[in-house]
Amino acid sequence: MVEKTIIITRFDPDRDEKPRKQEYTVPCEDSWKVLDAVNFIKDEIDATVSHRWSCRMAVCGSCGMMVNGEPKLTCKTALSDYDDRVDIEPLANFPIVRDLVVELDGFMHKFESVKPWIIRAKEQAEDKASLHPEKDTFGQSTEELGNFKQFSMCINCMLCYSACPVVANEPDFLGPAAIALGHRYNLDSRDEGAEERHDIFRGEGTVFSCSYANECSEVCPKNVDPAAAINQAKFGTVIDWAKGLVLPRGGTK
Amino acid sequence: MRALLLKIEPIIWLLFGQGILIGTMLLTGWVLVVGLLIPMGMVDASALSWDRAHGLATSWLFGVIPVGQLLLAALLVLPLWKGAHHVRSLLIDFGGAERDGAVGSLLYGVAAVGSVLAILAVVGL
Amino acid sequence: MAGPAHPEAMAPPTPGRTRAAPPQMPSTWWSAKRIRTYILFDATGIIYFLIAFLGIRLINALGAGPEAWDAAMESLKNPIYIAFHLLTLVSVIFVAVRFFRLFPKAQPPAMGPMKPPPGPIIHGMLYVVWFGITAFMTAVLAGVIL
Amino acid sequence: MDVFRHDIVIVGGGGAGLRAAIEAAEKNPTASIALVSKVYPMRSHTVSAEGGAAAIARDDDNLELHGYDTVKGSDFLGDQDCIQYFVEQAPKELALLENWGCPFSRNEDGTVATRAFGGMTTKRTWYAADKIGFHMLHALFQHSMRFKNIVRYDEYFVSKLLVEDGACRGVAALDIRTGEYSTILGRAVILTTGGGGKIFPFTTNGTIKTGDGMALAYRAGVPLKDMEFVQYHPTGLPGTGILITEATRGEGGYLRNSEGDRFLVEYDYGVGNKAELGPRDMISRAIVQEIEAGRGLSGAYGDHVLLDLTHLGEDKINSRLPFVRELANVYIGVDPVTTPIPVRPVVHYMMGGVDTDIHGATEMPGLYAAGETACVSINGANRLGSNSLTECLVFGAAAANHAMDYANGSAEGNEASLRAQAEEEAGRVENLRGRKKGGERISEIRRELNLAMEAGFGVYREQASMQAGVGATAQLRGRVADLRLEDESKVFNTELITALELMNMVEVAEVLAVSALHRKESRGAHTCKDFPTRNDEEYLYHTIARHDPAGPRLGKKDVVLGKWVPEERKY
Ligand SMILES: Cc1cc2nc3c(=O)[nH]c(=O)nc-3n(C[C@H](O)[C@H](O)[C@H](O)COP(=O)(O)OP(=O)(O)OC[C@H]3O[C@@H](n4cnc5c(N)ncnc54)[C@H](O)[C@@H]3O)c2cc1C
Ligand code: SF4
Ligand code: F3S
Ligand code: FES
Repeated sequence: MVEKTIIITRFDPDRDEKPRKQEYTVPCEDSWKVLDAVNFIKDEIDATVSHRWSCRMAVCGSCGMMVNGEPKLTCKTALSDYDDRVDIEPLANFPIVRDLVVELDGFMHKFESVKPWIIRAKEQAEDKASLHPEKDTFGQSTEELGNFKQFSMCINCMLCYSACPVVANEPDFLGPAAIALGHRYNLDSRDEGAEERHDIFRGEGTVFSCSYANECSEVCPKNVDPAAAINQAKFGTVIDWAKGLVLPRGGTK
Repeated sequence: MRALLLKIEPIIWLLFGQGILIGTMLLTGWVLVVGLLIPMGMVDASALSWDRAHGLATSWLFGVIPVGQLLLAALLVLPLWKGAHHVRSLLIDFGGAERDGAVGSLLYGVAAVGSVLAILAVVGL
Repeated sequence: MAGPAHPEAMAPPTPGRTRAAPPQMPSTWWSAKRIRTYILFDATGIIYFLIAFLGIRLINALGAGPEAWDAAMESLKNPIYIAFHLLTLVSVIFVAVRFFRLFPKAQPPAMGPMKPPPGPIIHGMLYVVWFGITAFMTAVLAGVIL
Repeated sequence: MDVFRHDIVIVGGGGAGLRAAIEAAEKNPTASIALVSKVYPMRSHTVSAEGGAAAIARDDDNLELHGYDTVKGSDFLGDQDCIQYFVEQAPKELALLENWGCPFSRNEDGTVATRAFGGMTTKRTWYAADKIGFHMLHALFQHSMRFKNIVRYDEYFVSKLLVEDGACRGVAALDIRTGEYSTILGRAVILTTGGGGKIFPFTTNGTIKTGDGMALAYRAGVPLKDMEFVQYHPTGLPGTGILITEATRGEGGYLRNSEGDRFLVEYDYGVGNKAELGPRDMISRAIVQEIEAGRGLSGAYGDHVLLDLTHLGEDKINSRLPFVRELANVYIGVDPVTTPIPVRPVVHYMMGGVDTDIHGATEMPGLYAAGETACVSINGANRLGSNSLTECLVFGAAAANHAMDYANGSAEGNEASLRAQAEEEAGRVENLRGRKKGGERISEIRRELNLAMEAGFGVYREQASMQAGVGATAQLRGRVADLRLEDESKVFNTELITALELMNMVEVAEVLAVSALHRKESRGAHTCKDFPTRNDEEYLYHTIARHDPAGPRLGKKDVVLGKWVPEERKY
């Protein structure tokens, strides 16, 4: 057990003009994650501290915060990695709703705009009432699965958005997780929507805005490697764009 | 401005990517010899006397491919695009996104003019 | 945090239902080694710009005849040029090392029936090609071969 | 106050809620469906499920076997008509999920792979490495985004069902962002709010699993069913309670005691030759007995046994169980490739819930329930691992289907009177916000509740300790009314939400306690030391608990039997 000073960014739109910092002295167990310290403050010291969390097992993606300036999944980050002063702030590059809670809707909008679902000209299973587990599922080899598996591991924790210098400056940029998600479907052997998504990728907030800072992949707690996805998507987008020049596509969906 | 940039972004990105890849590969030897070894006297200047330099620059492969001029063109044109694109993103990273349409166009404009000059120079050999 | 990010960064499509504080950039923006590497990488763009224009000047001189060429080559002996070319060489090597590391994973996993070789192999191949081209160019330009 | 009108209101955005929303949106593309959730849907606790989802897929399997396994697993308390329907629909539902993009692991030939699971005769658990819940939730959520007629209310906390003329016609929901109440009206309401493991201190459940839906229905007069049955998962990480999936054993892992023995094989715990693949209730009891026999290990977080995966090899662990490796590494500092993982039984799942029929309909017209919050019941006294994700799909879809039919035929509610109800609820909660009067702290009451539940309703239960538990929960119900709250702010007041959740938890805990005390037999997960055997003569029925100001009022409901006659449960 050691005492640490935990500094938390406080912002209450009803009271505060702008965010301020507040310090708490917390007796920390050795095994604690950063999240445990915040929870301790909330439960035992100051119940007005607001933050999001749920699964405490690094899979729901709600507990992302800046810890000493770096975006971290706080339920996965050991408190013992830090000295006796730990600065906890809301995720960078997001509007701050309150304390450690940031605005998610901008992210959700980008997320939704890449059409993250299987797009098919014709559905695999014609008759939903009598689906057969073998006949009506798609065959997919382990290799085909492997093509996109990594990009499907994103927990939407948005750490990558906090790390990306382009996100900080270009409000239109779709950003790492959203592009990785669109690309995940493009690579899925069951999907036929790559052309459609490549058109989206070329629109506002284009994939080409990414300057391959690679910070997104450095901070990603799930090794999704969104930087890889985005830069692969650039290739795909260029190829589809070039194809479009040669044989103009009539009436895309 | 921005809308126009969006339209041509794929070409720019292609040029830029090749600027990093091919540009870097060609520049290394070029800078080493032309910029350092010869001026510092470590390689005799006669290696790039006008005759030899001009000969190399206008050499043909199999009599049909102007390989010297092609390489020179790549060496001069591609880095311009890598330069323009990277300077643009540098400026955005320092908070210039608002002016990106104008600044970006300007940078690419310079690169385009440079490319034309480079090609004229190479063709004029 | 280091300072304000773009005021509209990650803003919702319709204004949020309560007043939000504007987004901040991470404070690691200046201090982190990785970020500095990335900024330097982008900054090499300036060098690439300059070296290209310098090259254009040289080729123009080459086209203009022996005197112009010799004068141009002579001018490169100026220590300022030498320093610039040293900087360029360092930049080019830095770009190569960082870019070759990042390049393999940007390869699409499959383009139609073609599959690129595994990442480490691409990485190695890039170095081989780079060394090969550089060695060849150096030899040719320095008059060792051809 | 804002009033929103929809055809169907779904409360909860987990596996069951999203499946219901998709079904409703497909069935009637012109209907408007509200999906209300207290967290963004992809944060729902379905995300944490690891092992897999059950449905027959192989040639050596059939409906009969899946049905029998489930009935036997339930210790014959599951309703056999529901189980029949469940096993029939299961393959179709999982095939749909595959069609919607869920990245299931594959066999050599490209078909979906299945693995062995506890209490299942053969390999019938579809999996995606060891992250099925995550992939299922995200596939459903992303698929749901294509339906423009699903309107999401993210981070809205539902605290009251709006009832008019005995029928449910909407909900009152607190917009967590603004702190204001909204009235969300629908011709039918589906509750899919998940379980309430958080009433226990040591659980695999996330902090959002506070039994809200059960409490909502219960307070509105709808009975809860079989609440005494709480599943302990045999393998949780000591300290945090983070789950180490049963798939570890499905893939061939062993449980060992301090002497290194596979105790399930060495000693007779009733699981016979199934050993590690026995049902959860039996294995949890076996672990507790091992520890009581002095063959457990002790550590910083109390006694435990070991889950040994070292013989599986690094490749298999990486390809099939990568998440388990990550969890063990990060949360207990053990690499399962080289070292066995310390584990102990942990509260995992509530078999009980809102009483529904086979269609997910409750006793109250217009109110439906599905997923963990409902009790249909297919799980009876003990759920088989990997049946519940499938249950979320099957009964999520069924509930939506019937709710839509019901909604089509029913009139819209009277807006003014429903709104008045919501306003009254808003007033109640407004009084609570920043209420400095009371004396009780949230964390204190929660701690006492947790302790009482752990002491009274563990793997083994005793009349005396359960009696104490009943007393404690009843007393806490009184005290929770006297909460002291610090936070007066409107915007994102999580303290207020926690207080509302705590009230729900106390309510659910009391029902659980009273139901458990009353069942004087041992069946499935309810093991009472004073009555160590199953007693079909007297207790082969569902426990029904109704709200009463004085405390839960119990009743009975018949178990639907069928071709499988209750027999001694031996493996
Ligand atoms: C760690 C773990 C592993 C598991 N592994 C497996 C497995 O391998 N196989 C298997 O079959 N089952 C497994 N289970 C069980 C299974 O995951 C759950 O039973 C199932 O996911 C429950 O889904 P649900 O949709 O009912 O609820 P949840 O996913 O819990 O969703 C509840 C939803 O309701 C919302 N909500 C709750 N209260 C309110 C309120 N008051 N107002 C508004 N919204 C509200 C929440 O925001 C959330 O969106 C596991 C469970 C756990 C905890
Ligand atoms: S890509 Fe990684 S960092 Fe970004 S949201 Fe997904 S999991 Fe988080
Ligand atoms: S950090 Fe940003 S710039 Fe690209 S590689 Fe990642 S999105
Ligand atoms: S609490 Fe779920 S990811 Fe941290």
